[in-house]
Amino acid sequence: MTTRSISSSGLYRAIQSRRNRGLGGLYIVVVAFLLLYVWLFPGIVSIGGFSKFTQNWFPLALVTMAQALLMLNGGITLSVGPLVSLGAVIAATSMGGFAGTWGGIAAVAAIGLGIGAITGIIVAHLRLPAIIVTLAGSFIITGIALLILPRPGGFIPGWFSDLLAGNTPVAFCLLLVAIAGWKLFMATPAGLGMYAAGENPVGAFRSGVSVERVKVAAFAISGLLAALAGLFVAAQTGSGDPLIGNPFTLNSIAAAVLGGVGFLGGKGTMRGAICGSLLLSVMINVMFFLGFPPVAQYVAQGLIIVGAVAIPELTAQRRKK
Amino acid sequence: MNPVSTAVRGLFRSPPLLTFLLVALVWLVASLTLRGFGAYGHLRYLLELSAVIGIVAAGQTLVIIMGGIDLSVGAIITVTAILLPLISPAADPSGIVGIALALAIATGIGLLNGAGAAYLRVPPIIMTLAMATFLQGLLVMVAGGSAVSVTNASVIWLGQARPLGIPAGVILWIVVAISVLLILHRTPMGSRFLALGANPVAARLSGISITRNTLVLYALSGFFSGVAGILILGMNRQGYVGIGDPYLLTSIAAVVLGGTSILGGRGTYAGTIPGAILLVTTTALITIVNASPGWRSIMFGSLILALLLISGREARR
Amino acid sequence: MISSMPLLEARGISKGFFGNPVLKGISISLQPGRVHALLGENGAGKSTLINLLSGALQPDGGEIAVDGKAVSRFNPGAARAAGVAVVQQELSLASELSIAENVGLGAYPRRFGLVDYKALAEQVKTVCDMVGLTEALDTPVGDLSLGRRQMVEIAKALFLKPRVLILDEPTSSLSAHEAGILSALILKLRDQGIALLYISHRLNEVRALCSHVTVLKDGVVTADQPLAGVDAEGLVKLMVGRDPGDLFPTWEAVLPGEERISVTGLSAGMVRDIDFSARAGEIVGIGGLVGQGQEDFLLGLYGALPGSVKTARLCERDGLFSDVGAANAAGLAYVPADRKKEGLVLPHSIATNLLMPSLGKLTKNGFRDRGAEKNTVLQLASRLMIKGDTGRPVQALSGGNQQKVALAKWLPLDPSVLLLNDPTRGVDIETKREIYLMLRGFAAEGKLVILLSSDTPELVHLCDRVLVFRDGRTVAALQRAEITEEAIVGAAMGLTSREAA
Amino acid sequence: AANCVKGDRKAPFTIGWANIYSVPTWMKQTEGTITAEVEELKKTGQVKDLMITDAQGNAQTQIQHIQSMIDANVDAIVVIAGSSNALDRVIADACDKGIAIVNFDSLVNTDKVTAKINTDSSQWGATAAKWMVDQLGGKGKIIIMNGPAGISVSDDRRKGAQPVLDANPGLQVITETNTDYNVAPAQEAMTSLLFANPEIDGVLSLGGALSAGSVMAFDRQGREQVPTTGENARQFLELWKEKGLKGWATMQPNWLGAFSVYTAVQALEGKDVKPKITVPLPVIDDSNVDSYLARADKFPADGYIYSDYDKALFDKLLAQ
Ligand SMILES: Nc1ncnc2c1ncn2[C@@H]1O[C@H](COP(=O)(O)OP(=O)(O)OP(=O)(O)O)[C@@H](O)[C@H]1O
Ligand SMILES: Nc1ncnc2c1ncn2[C@@H]1O[C@H](COP(=O)(O)OP(=O)(O)OP(=O)(O)O)[C@@H](O)[C@H]1O
Ligand SMILES: [Mg+2]
Ligand SMILES: [Mg+2]
Repeated sequence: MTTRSISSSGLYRAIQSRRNRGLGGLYIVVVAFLLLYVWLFPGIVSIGGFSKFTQNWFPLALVTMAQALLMLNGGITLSVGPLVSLGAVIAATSMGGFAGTWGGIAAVAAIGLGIGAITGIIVAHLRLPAIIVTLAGSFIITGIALLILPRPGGFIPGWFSDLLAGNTPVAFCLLLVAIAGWKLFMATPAGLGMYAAGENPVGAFRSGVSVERVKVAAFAISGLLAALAGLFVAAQTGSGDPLIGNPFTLNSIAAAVLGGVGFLGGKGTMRGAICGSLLLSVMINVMFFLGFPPVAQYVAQGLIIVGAVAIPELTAQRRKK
Repeated sequence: MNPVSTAVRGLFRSPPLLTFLLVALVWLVASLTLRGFGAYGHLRYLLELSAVIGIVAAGQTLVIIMGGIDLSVGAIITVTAILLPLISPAADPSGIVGIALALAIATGIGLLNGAGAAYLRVPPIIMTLAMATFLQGLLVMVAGGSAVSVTNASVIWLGQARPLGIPAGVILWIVVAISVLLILHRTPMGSRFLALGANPVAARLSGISITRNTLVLYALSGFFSGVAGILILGMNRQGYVGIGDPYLLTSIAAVVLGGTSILGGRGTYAGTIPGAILLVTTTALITIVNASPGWRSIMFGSLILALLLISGREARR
Repeated sequence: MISSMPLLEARGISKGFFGNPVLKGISISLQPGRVHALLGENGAGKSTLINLLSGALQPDGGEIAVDGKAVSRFNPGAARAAGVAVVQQELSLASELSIAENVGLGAYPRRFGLVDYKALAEQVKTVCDMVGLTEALDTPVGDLSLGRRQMVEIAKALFLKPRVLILDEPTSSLSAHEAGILSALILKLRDQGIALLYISHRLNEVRALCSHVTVLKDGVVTADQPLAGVDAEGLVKLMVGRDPGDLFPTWEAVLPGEERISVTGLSAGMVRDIDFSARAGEIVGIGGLVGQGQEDFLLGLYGALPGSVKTARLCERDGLFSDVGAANAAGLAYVPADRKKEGLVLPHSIATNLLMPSLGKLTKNGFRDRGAEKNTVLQLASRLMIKGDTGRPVQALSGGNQQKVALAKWLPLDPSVLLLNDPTRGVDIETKREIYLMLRGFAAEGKLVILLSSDTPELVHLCDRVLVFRDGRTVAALQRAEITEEAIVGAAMGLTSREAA
Repeated sequence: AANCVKGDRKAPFTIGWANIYSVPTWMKQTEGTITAEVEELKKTGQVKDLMITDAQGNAQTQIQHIQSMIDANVDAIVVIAGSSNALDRVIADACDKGIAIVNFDSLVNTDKVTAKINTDSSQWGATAAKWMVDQLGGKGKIIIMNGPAGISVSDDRRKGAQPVLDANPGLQVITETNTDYNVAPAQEAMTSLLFANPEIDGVLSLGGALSAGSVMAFDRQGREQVPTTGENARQFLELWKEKGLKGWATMQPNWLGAFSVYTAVQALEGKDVKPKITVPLPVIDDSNVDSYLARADKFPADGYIYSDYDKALFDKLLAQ
């Protein structure tokens, strides 16, 4: 029988390090790809190279967080992509006009939070399946984006674009901030309650967690993250585009599942999901530098994704035997 | 409690029936208010379109019931529609051989999905997504990614013929529907799918093989996607890259609108059938309305949400 | 006894599900410093009453009163505020969270709005020590055995420093040792002036701990009286309304038949290098502290856990089974301990669950044979006294009745080897008797029964021999005459050690 | 010298082809002209390597690809933009690095490119609408079929048609649709519209496979064909002949790809290249549709029958 070896002050750290369990395989795969990338393109270790690389990864990382958050709470969203578009469109139409840069940021954040919360209320209080509510939501949000900006355009102040997506690793720092925010959230009673409610809603309810409120909060935060990803995309591209976010929906789900987040709620970790998104992103660059033609890109992408899940799984099984 | 009110209550607690009623209601209101909507020809056409979604969603329903999901249905449809003209041997005037070959390929792809999920333990969503990407690559390679017009007699018949005034595609759908309903509710296999979807651990400890049933299921999903691919090919006379894309999300939406739980273990194809018709009808309605694309998109989303409010309540805790 | 002000009361409370009344005007009052027993057959409504007393369900009629004052909306929050804590029969834990995070859920100590992990660790450590949980506090609950999870559940209730503590069958998955710790704890809490409500189907526990009893039958209270002077038989009589017979059947040892199972060097999961053989007509008991590899041993034999052997002969087949289907085909059946997670498909109907293993057999032309299925279900339901409509989802059944379904579903396959993992967990006394009779009947028919049990008297009174596990190995093999509670517990604790046979 | 091109870039050059999506047939054919052109230029020793990327329809991925091309220091980037604005900044970055950028078909907003090559989308819409006015004598009910909403090209074509429609109020637009540039969705949408509208005098289809879908819808519902505009999609041209309808089409030539590569190399070699090159839109009508169909066999069934091209044509376009 194990004895209690953890001193009480180390509890948080001990819990955190346990949570890396099962992610070893994914970590190895991701690090291997990063090393391969550095070897293929040494310029990545410069400030500029690193900045550009992380800028391209950043929005995917954010939407993956938005998605994983909901999946951990036992939900899913098909409207992250359109929310990214809407965030970009609002940024591009408001910053140049009435609101100014800061007003634009506030508008994007407010809309993201608001739409997320409304979705959450519909899902939690009307007890409708999240997947189909967010599917319907994706059409509505796309429609709104198209009404605001029927074709790509709008304006983002140059200095703002340079600040977020220039030759400095600001995006990476923002990602660190987002991750720190997540860590903080997960150290609050609400964060842990969200996790518990994801896996065992009845148990969490009986333990005094207000399951509905937690779900609405999860949707709201998720909406905020997606809209902020849109804000960044607008800065990165210097404009808004009512369709630009669409591919993010499936990619965010793929990244989260790749990172070990399960569909049934309460299973998986945010760090895994972020690693999954990093793998999806670095894979594109590595394949480019390896000179893969499009056919090989498609085939290799399929194989890498399957392999990244299957190989750790198979080796773990072999070890067990 | 009197028997009539019990019956009415039972009816409202059955999602498939409720969805059917919704479809009937939407059709009635639309045909009274919109010119041309209720014409027999139009309804027949809507059914024909629904048949394609319904057949794709047949496999999707089974997979979702078992707790999985198949994101490769669109790609399998495209592959079937593009490969079929290429592999139909000229020596066979009936075209049956070509169809059989195409279905074998589609089933094989599904089987690969199942093998990945069962043996490599790759989550189905990842496995089928990767398979879709993989198939895209294959399409870029095969025939330069472009289609050949179909000359296969059976396929053309399937897409164009109307025995007794009913489109052949709809008849095919009826056959598929009956088979799937039988599989799901009248064979041991169907009960096993449901059990695996609701609690794989308990099912396995009761002697139900996860591996074998996963293989069978994804193979079935591949097969039905192949059937749908052939039907679309017949209706369009020509396949092209991307022809299957619209059917991925719609097949999932039809399943969920029909009351099947996305988490598995609960649901029936009887709900998916009206779910498919409902989706097609909604799309057709929105097409007729004269509004900007933004408003149309908003209307479509709101309509789905509204229909969901009527039919899709989840049980209270 | 001087009755003081009750801390928590139910006054004429009623509750039904979908129009079927379960509780009809029940009153119960919990006094400080008293352990109050709540008894009743499976499905009598005990858990439902507790859900009402803890705010998890809202009553259809009647009221809940705290300190003599009726509370209008009594939800889990209100219950907690009133100092009511519950150890649920159905575990309420999140398996990915650690022990500490589960214990504190809903009542975390905070610092700057964040969970204060330091304080949490200290407070959790205190309650874990009280219940004898020695695992590291950062262990994910999913890694623990059912029994240990039950202890976490108890720690979670204690964490709230309750004034009223309600325990719903807390010992049903505990070993004798763990149950002993819990008993001592309960008495200590009682002496501190806490009001306790205790539900159990183990009547000797009830008699040892409780001083007052309320009995539920058919939705009404049939007895509400002090326990003093009532013996075990009297208790049973209160519950079932007639004189009980003996709990355990008497039986004659028959000559064991041919060898059904014979393995050497079996390793699987945490089981190491076990030699074991058993014959038709035997009931072989498996005992020991919880989590010593007993379950892995059964799973290894069943082909559900990959393992290795030197030699194996199972039901006339060589080698271990590669999968469960093959084991079933050869005549093995397994009843898991965690019926919710491993035994049943909760949202599906009772009938579907009963038919699950035998689906392939009850067919006509490849289709399911509705008539045969219906007959089978009817037979099983009547044989195990599963009452009511078999079309209901099995999750609507009370815990004990769920257990019956998990066992009954195997009978149509007529297995020749039954691997049973705590088959009477949470089963009421009448049904227990029924199951015991059935098990001896199986042995008499020439079946082999391997019975893993945390209820030591079962091992003593039912088994032809008993193996005791410790740390993945067998540390004792007791023959019929040697089987006593002391011998089993002693071997389990490592006090005596005998070579395994 | 040409825009962007800087530094001592010497032949043979490395060219990056940043495709937005390689799977649609128009793209496949276009890529065919690019690789063919590169083979030619390899023979003359002007080009060393062609790097192809496929962003799978994701503008965000395309940004990443172009960034990688900058990192790999290619000499030229040929690009079809996945979004008319999204690539502006990364393309400006590439331009600042002295890489020759040639953008064709779907254009970016920024002017920091070596050359933008395209037909005039606005003129596309205007000419089609004029033809429709002529066909119907300025009076009648028409349906407009657009490409997907939110895409610049489909918006530009539609906007181009508007002044003509305004000038001819006799032409009544009953309704409009937006679908992907594919046969099946276009056919579906048109079929629903046919039931809702017993009177339709013309279909102003603004591109791709939309026209073929429309004609097939009329045919399957047994409605008489009406004047229909479109593009050089083989399927549409064949249906036009087969059903004997009144048709008009123009062409977005696939060889814009080959021409872009050619232009990039010219710029790298120090030639002056105009920043905006407009390729004239041809008109396909009853007088010359047969000459297109005569070559149909050389093109995929769901492909586009583009006109012949050669170096002389390219030089002429560059010199205009
Ligand atoms: N898709 C899966 N996901 C997770 N675990 C799985 C999956 N499939 C099988 N397993 C695990 O693999 C082991 C064997 O599974 P299972 O019993 O289904 O295989 P099987 O019955 O041997 O299959 P077959 O009869 O086709 O050989 C078990 O540990 C089970 O938990
Ligand atoms: N959620 C529910 N839906 C429908 N019926 C229910 C539900 N919960 C309990 N019941 C029914 O209420 C009755 C009482 O169940 P309860 O769980 O309270 O019994 P119990 O006395 O705790 O039994 P056990 O000793 O087996 O735990 C049973 O008949 C059960 O089927
Ligand atoms: Mg109970
Ligand atoms: Mg096997």
